[in-house]
Amino acid sequence: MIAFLVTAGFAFLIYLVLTAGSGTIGLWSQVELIAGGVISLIVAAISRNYFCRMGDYRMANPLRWVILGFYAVIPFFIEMAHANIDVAYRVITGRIRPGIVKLSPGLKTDFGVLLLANSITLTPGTLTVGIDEETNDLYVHMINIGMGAEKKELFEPKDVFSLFQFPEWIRRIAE
Amino acid sequence: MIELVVQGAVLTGLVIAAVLIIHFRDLLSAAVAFGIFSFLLSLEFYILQAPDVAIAEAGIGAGLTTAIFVMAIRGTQRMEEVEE
Amino acid sequence: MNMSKIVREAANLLFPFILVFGFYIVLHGHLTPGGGFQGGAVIATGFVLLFVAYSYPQITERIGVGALHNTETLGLLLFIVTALIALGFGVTFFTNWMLDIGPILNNPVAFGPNPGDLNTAGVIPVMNIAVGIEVLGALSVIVLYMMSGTKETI
Amino acid sequence: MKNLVIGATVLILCLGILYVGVGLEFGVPLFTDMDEYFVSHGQEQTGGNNIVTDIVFDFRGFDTLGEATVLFTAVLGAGLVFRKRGEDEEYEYE
Amino acid sequence: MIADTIIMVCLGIGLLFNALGVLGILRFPDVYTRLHAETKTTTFGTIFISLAVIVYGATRIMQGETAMYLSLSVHTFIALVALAFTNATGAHAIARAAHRSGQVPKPAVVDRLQEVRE
Amino acid sequence: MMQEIILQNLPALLLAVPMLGAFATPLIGRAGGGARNLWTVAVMLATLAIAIVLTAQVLSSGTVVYTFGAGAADLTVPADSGGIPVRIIFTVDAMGAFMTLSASIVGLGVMLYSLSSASRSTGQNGYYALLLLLVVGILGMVCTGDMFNFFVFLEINSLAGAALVAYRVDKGVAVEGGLKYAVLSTLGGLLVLFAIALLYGQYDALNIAVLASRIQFTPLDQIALVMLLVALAMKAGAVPMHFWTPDAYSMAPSAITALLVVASQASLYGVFRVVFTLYGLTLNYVTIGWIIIILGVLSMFVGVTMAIPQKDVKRLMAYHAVSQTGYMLLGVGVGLAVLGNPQLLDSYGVIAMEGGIFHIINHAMYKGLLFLTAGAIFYRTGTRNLNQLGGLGHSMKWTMVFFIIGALAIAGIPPFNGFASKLMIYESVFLFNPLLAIIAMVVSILTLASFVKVFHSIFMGPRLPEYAEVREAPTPMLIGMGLLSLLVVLFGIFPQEVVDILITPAASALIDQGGYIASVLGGA
Amino acid sequence: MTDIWFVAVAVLGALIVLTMVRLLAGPTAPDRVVALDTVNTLTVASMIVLSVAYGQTVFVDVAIVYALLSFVGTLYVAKYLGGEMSA
Amino acid sequence: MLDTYTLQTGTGFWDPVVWIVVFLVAFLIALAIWLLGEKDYRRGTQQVKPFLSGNVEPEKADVHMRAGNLYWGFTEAMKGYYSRLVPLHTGVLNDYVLWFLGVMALVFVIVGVAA
Amino acid sequence: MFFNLPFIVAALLVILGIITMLIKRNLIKMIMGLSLVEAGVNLLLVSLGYRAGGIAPIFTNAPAGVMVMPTVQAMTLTNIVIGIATTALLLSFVMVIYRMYGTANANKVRKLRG
Repeated sequence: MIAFLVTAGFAFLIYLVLTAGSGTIGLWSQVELIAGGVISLIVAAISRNYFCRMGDYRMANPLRWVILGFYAVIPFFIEMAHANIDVAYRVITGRIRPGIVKLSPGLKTDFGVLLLANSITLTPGTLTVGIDEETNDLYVHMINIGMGAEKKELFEPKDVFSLFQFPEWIRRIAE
Repeated sequence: MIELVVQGAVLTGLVIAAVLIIHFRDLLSAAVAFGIFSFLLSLEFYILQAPDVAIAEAGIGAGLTTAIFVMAIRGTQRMEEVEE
Repeated sequence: MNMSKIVREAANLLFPFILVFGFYIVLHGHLTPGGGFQGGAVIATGFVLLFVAYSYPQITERIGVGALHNTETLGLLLFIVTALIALGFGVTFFTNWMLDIGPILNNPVAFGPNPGDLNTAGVIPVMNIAVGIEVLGALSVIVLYMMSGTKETI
Repeated sequence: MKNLVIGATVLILCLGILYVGVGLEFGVPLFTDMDEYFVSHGQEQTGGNNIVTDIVFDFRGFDTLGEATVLFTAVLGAGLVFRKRGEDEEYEYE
Repeated sequence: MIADTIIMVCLGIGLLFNALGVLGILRFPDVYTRLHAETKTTTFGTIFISLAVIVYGATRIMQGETAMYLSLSVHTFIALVALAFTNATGAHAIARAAHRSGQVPKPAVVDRLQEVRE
Repeated sequence: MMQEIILQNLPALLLAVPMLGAFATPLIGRAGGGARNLWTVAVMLATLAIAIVLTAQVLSSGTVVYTFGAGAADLTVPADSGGIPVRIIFTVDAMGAFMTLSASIVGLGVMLYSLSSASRSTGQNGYYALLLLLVVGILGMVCTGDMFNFFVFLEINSLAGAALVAYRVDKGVAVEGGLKYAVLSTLGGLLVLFAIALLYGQYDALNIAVLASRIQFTPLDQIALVMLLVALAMKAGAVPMHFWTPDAYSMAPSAITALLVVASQASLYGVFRVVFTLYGLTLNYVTIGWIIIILGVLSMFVGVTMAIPQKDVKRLMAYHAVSQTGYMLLGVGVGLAVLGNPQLLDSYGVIAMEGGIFHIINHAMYKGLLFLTAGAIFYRTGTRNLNQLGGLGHSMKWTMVFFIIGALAIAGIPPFNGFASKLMIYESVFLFNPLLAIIAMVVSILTLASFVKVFHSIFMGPRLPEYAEVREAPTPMLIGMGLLSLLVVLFGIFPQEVVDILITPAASALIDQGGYIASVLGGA
Repeated sequence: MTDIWFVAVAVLGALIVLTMVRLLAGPTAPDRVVALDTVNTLTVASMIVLSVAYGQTVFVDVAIVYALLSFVGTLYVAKYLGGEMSA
Repeated sequence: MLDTYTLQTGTGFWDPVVWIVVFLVAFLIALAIWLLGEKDYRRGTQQVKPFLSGNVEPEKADVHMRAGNLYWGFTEAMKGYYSRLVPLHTGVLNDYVLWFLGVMALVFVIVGVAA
Repeated sequence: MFFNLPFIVAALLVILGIITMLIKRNLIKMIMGLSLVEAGVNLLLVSLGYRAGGIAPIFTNAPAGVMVMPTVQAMTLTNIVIGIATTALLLSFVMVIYRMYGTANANKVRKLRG
C-alpha cells in the first residue's frame, strides 16, 4: 500500500513537471490535474513492485531529494567538468594507462549503488565495468592509474575521486 | 542554405548506415547499424517537419527493432554464412 | 539470466517514468506530436526494458502473457466500439460523434495557433487511449513471444 | 549468367526508381488541394490541434483500424508459430 | 545581449566537447577507453547544448512569453536528465558485456575483474 | 430504426462485423471451443447476409458509395472542400459486389469445413480469428475506393494469409511456405505503396475516382503503373512470378488454401481495377493488354504442365490454380487490348471480359471444392502423396462425388460451370487471335488429363490395406463441400442467369470509368 | 540569432558522419555499440537545438523519447554479448 | 422457356438443359443395353474372375497403377521441356524475389519502349 | 536537381534494400533488406509532403507559416506500424525455421521446390 502511494506520488510529480505551463491553477489546468491523478494511479498499479522494492521507503523523504539535487548540481557537476577536461587532455595527447581495479565503497542500498556507479561512469577517467552482487563492490575501469597504484588489492574511494568524496554524499542521500 | 547542409549530412549518414547494414557479415553489427540508421531516419523526419512520424520511428527504431533483431539473431546464428 | 544489479535498478527507476511519459504522449496526442500509437510504443518499450533487465522466468511470473493479450484485445474492442457507436447517432462509421456532446469532452477551442486544451477534439482522445493500450499490449506480447522462442525447446 | 540477370534487373530498377528524383520537385508539390483542406478545416471540424492526429483518427480513421488489425494479425501469427503443439500434431512431410 | 553571449559560449563548449568525444572514440585503442570518451564527453557536451537552450527559454520567459518556453525549458531539462542517466547505465552495460564476452582491456596494467572471474 | 441503420451502413458493417468477430474470438475462446465455433459461424453467416443484401442493393440501385466519418453516407464531397473528397470512401460497384459475394460464400464454406478439419490441432482461437481476418482483408480490398486503404487491406490479407499458411508448423516446412509468401507479398505491398506515393505526389489525392479524373500518364505514372501491375499480378500468382503459389498452397491447411485462392483473386481484382478504372483509356492499352495476355497464356501453359508430374495432390492443385488464373488474365486482357475500339469491344471484347470475370467466381467455387476434398482425404489418411493413396472410392463415397464434380468443372466438361466460362473465353478469344484460343483449349485438355490421373490414383483401384480403417469425412466437412458443389452445379445449369444478373453488370462496371468517377464525384 | 542554432546542428551532423567511421572500423561489436551510443547522444542534441531553431517547442518530446528509449536497444545488444540471453 | 437457360456467347450459344436432356437420353440407352446383357451373372462366384489365357489372376494391389507411373510416357516425351522448366523452381527465396523484380524490370522496359 | 536529395536518397534506400534481398542468402539479412525498402518508402512519403519553409501541421504554440502536408505523415505512421508488425512476424518465422532446419541460409531452406 505504501509502495502504491509512493509510486503514485512520484508519477504525479513527473506528470506535473511534464505538463508545466498548461493552465492557471498554479501552472496547471484543471483537466491536466485530473488526468495526471488518474494516470499516476494507473502507473502505480502497474509499476509499484518495481519502483519500490520490498520495505525500502527511504527515498520517500523529500529532504533526500533536495540533497540529491544539490549533489547533482554542485559536486557532481564540478567533478564532471574536471573529468571532461581530463579526458579531453587524454584525447588530444593520447597519454593513457588504463586498468580495471576493485573499489569497495561500502554502500548497502541498491539505489545508492546505482547512483555511485552512474556517478563513477560520468566522472574522472572511470567507468563501472562490473559489480559484485553480494558485497556491492565495484570493478572500475580507470583510464589513468597512477604509477605503482596497480599493486593495491583494493582501492579506497579517495584514490579514485579527487575533489569530492562521492560515497559520503551518496550515503547521506540513500542510506 | 544551411538547412541544406544539415540535411545533406544526415542523408549522407543515412546512406552510409544503409550500405554498412549490407556490408557487415556479423549480423549483430548489422543490427547495431540498423539502430543508427533508424536514429538518422528519425532525425531526417524531424527535419522534414514530421514530428509525429519522428516519434513513432524513435519509439520503434530505438528500442523495439533492435530488440527483435537481436532476439532473432539469438534464436538463429550470429554470423552470416560465407558463400562457397 | 538477468543483467547486473545496476541495470536492474536503473530499469526499476526508469519504468514508471517511461510509463508516465508514454501516457502523457497518448493523452496529448491531439495537441503535441504523438498519439495513441507512439505512446503505446513508448510504453511497450518500457515493458521491453523490464524484459531485458530480468530473466524470462522472472518476468513471466510477474507479468502474464494473458494479461497483456487481454489489454490488446480490450483496446481493439474499445476502438471499434467507439467507432460503431457513431452509427447510433444516425451518422456514418468513424464519425466524431462526441463533438456535439458538450463541454466535458469537448471544450470549445480557439482556432489557429493556441496553447491547446486537453479536453477537446471529441472522440479523438478516446481513440488515442484505445489505440495506445492496444499497441502497448501487442508490441510487448510480440517481444515476449520472441523471447519464448529463443529458448532451446518449444 | 545469374549475376548478369541480377545486374540488369538492378540497373533497370535503378533507372526506374531514381527517376523519382527527376520527375518531382522537392518542397513544391504540384497539387495541394486535399491537404489544404485538412490544414484549413481540420481544426474546426475535429477540434484537435494536431492535424496529423486528426487525419489518423478522424478523416482516415478506417486506415487506423486496419493498421491496428495488422498488428493484431502479427501477434496472432507469432503466437501461433511459437505455440505449444500437441503430441499428434506433427504431420509427415516427405 | 548578455544572454546571447551565454548561449553562444554554452553552444561553443558543447560542440567542442562533442567534437572531442567523437575524436576520442576514433582515436582510443580499445573499447573501454572509447567508452570513456563517449560517455563522459558527449554527455557533457550535450548538457551544455541543452543549457544553451534552457538559457534561451529563460530569456524568452523574461520577455513575457510564458507557456511555450516554460515547457521548452522543462522538457529540455527532462531530456537532459534522462540522457545522462541512460548513457551512464548503457555504458556500464556495454563495458560489462564486453568484458564478459572476453575482450581484455588492451594496454591495461591491471585487471582485477579478470582475476576474480578466473 | 435498427433496420434503417443497418441498411444505410451496409458497406461499413460488411467490414466491421467480421473485424469485431475476429477481435472478440480469442476472448470468447476462453469460454470454450463450442461457444467459439458458434460465434465464428454466426459472424460468418452475418457477413454473408450483409454481402447478399449489399449485392442486391448494388444491382438494383447502382454503385453504392459510403463515406467514412461523414454526416451521411453519400456525402462524398464536403460542401466547403472545392469539389474533392477528403475522407475514405468505399465504392462498391457491380464488380466489387460480385467479388464480395464470391468471397463470403467461400468463406462460409471454409468456416463450416474448418469446424472439423481444425478440431484436432491446438491454437484454434488464433486460427479462427485469422480466418476471419483473412476474409476481412479480401472484403476490404474489393470494396475500397481509396488507394491507401487498398494497401492496408492488402497487408492484412498478406499477413493473415502467411500466418495461416504457417499454422501447422509441420517440421518447419509449413513455416517455410509461409515465410516465402510473407516476404514476397510484403515486398509487393511495399512497391504498391511506392506507386501510391508516386500518384499522391503528383495529384495529391488517394481516392481512385479523383486520381482517375486527374491522371495524365506522365512517366511517373507509367512507373507507378508497372509497379502496381506487376506487384498485384505477383500476388495473384501469374507465371513467372508464381513460385510462391505451390509452396504456400500446398503447406496451408486445406480450408485455408480454398480461401487463399480467393485472396489471390482479390489481387487480380486489384489488377483489373488499376488498369480499367484508375488508368482507363489514358494508358497505352494495347501494350498493357498484351502484357496481361502473355502473362495469362504463360500462366495457363506453365501451370498445367508443371501440374502433371506432381506427386503431392495439393501441390498439383496449386499449379492448377495458377493455370486457371491464366484464363482470367487472358479473358480480361483481351478486353483491355481492344478497350479503345468500341466496335471490337462490342463484338467480342465484352464477352471475353465477361468470360474472365465469370471464371473468377467459378474458379473460386470449384477450386475451393477441390482443395476441400483434398483436405478431407488428408484428414482421413494423413498423407498427400499420390503414390501412396489409392482405393479410397470404396470408403469415401461423398468425397468422391464432390471430387468428380470439381474435377469435371475445372476441366471444362459440361454441364458444370467451368465449361460455361471457358466457352465464353474460347469463342471471344478465337475472334481476337485464334492461336490463343487453341492454347486455351489444349490447356483445358491437359487439365482433364491431370485430374483423371488424380482421380484414378486416389479413388480407383482396390481397397488398400493401410487405408482399411478410413471412413467418410465428418459431416461439417461434407456440408462445406456440399455447399460449394451445389453452387458449382447450379452455376453450370443456369449460366445465363448468372451472367445476366452478376457478370454483365460487373464487366460493364469495369469498362465504365466515367460512371465510377461520377458516382463518387457527382455530376460527371 | 537563429543561424547559430543551424550552424550548431550542421556541426553535429558532421560529427554524426564522422562517427560512422567508428561504425565501419570498429573491430568488435562493442565498438559499434559505442558508435550507436554516440550517434544517439548527438541526435538528441540535434533535436533539442533544432526545436529552438524552428521555433516549435512541442518538438522536444521527440528528443525525450530518444533519450529515454535508445538504451533499451543497447541493453539488448549488451545482454546478447554478455551471453546472458538464454531466455 | 429454353431461352432463359441459354448462354449467349456473342457468336454462339450453349444450352445446358438440352445437353442434360441429351445426356439423360444417352444414359437411358446405356441402361437399356445394360439390361439386355447376360442375366445369369452372379457376384461372388467364379464368374467375376477374368479369363487371362488360363494364367493365375494377380493380386489387385499389384496391378493398381500408382500416380507416378500414369503419365510416364507424356513426361518422357516432353523431357526437354521439363528438364528446363522444373529446375527453375529452385525453392530459394532469393530466386523468387529475382523473378519478381526481373519481370518488373522487363515490364519497365516494355512500357518504356512503347511509350 | 540537387535539391531533390531526399527523393534520391529514398530511391537509393529502396534500391539498396532490393539489392540486399537479391544477393544476401541469410534470411535475417533479407528481412533487414525488406526493412530498408520500407524505410525508403517512408522517407519518400514524408518528403513528398514537405513544402519549402513549411512548419509542422500542429497548431499548438505554432509560429506563423505555411504548413507541410499532413496526409503523408498519417500514411507513414500507418506504414511504420505495418512494418514493425511484418518484421516481427517474419523474424518469428525465421526463428522457427532455424530451429527445425538448423540453418537460416536461404540456399538450404528449400524443402519446397519442383
